[in-house]
Amino acid sequence: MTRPVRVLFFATARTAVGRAEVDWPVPPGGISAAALAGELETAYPALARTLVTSRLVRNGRYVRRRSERVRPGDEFAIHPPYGGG
Amino acid sequence: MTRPVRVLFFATARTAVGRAEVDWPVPPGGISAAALAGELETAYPALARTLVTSRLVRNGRYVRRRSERVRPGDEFAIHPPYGGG
Amino acid sequence: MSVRLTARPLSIPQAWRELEGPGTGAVVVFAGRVRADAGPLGRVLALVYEAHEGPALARFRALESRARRRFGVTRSVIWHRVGRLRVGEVSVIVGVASPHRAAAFRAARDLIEELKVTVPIWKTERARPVRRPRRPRDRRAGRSAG
Amino acid sequence: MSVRLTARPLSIPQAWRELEGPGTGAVVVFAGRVRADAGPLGRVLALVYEAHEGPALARFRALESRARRRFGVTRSVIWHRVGRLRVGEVSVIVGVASPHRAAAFRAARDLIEELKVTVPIWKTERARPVRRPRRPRDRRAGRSAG
Repeated sequence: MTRPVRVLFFATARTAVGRAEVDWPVPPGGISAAALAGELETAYPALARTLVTSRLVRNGRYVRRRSERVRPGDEFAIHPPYGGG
Repeated sequence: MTRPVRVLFFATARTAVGRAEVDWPVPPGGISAAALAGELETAYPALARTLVTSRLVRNGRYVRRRSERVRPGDEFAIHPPYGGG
Repeated sequence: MSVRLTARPLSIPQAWRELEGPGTGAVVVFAGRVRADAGPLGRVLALVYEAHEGPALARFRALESRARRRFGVTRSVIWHRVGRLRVGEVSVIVGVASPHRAAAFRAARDLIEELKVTVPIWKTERARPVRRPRRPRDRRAGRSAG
Repeated sequence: MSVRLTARPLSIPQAWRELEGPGTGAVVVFAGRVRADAGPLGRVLALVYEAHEGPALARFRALESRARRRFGVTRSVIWHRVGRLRVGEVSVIVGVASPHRAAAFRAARDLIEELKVTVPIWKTERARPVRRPRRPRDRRAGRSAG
């Protein structure tokens, strides 16, 4: 059995999903960032609006191409616009 | 006997005069600020250079006209350019 | 140089001690506090800050290097609090020390502006609700990050 | 609002406490410290600050009003030390609190710039002398002003 991807939701993404993180199963060879975001949006329709303005982050780095692969054991985060300070 | 004027020297004025303050006798009717500065310059020639760039202060307020009278009991100060901070 | 993301109250005197040292003629410290503003949900009673810890600390360190490189800052502090903060509490401290004051002011201002738009930290209002009740899932917010 | 001219060490934590209060979302504090610069007399070991106390405090209060009027500052601190200060010691603290950070930064910067050119305070270097001996009359410098 492959390890899942640990998905983190922050701020409006967390509110939309109703939780801060979830373990998401992916195929052994991984899945594109775009496809993973699509699966999450299907599972949590309220996430759609937030995804439009969010950046996707894989293992602490911004996803630059939507084809970038997310592999088992990776951390995948949804970053709505920042608001610290 | 009339009270003197208390004259205060700061920074380069203090260095030129060699002391921080002095009681300066003035006539009962007072003396113009310009005349008082002249007397001080005569008494302390090293003060001349500092006086050029200094402001004169009577009782905590800048002397605006050189004819302004300084009276017995007044405080008269020589303010070289400021350098706080 | 000090970066910090913590659920514990931020101490100004402690931040100041980090900025002491030779060659630091000018010190500028900015602190942000939770204001009792009227928000969309009512009057703000508290803010909950959350951060993506690893990337946030990495950004703090990048901002620190930027301050050194661009403004000649000799020491800096970038501290942010996470979790639930009541009105009046300090959410962020940025501070810099440098030989001259012009650079210190510019560096401190630059740090806080960059922090606000480039560091993965978010705040959510906890207001005196106008009508609707607090949702139970909101309790999950404000994960502490160290 | 707090103005102070003192021969005693300036306390940053104490200055900070003066700036606490409602409606103060942003706090900016500037502190100036004596640097070990090379001056005309040699390497600076200390600075002696002197002030014309009454007029200096009156100017501090005028600067305080200006900060309130021009920048909407809700609280401020203008503290300056007098007497002999060694390298590393804090000579001045200006601090402001205001609802928003842009105004707080501008106000703090304005305060220190105005202070330097409009307040009757002077500093004299005490350096490791290159050749000439210290003059005895220099001991009179640095009258404390409260």
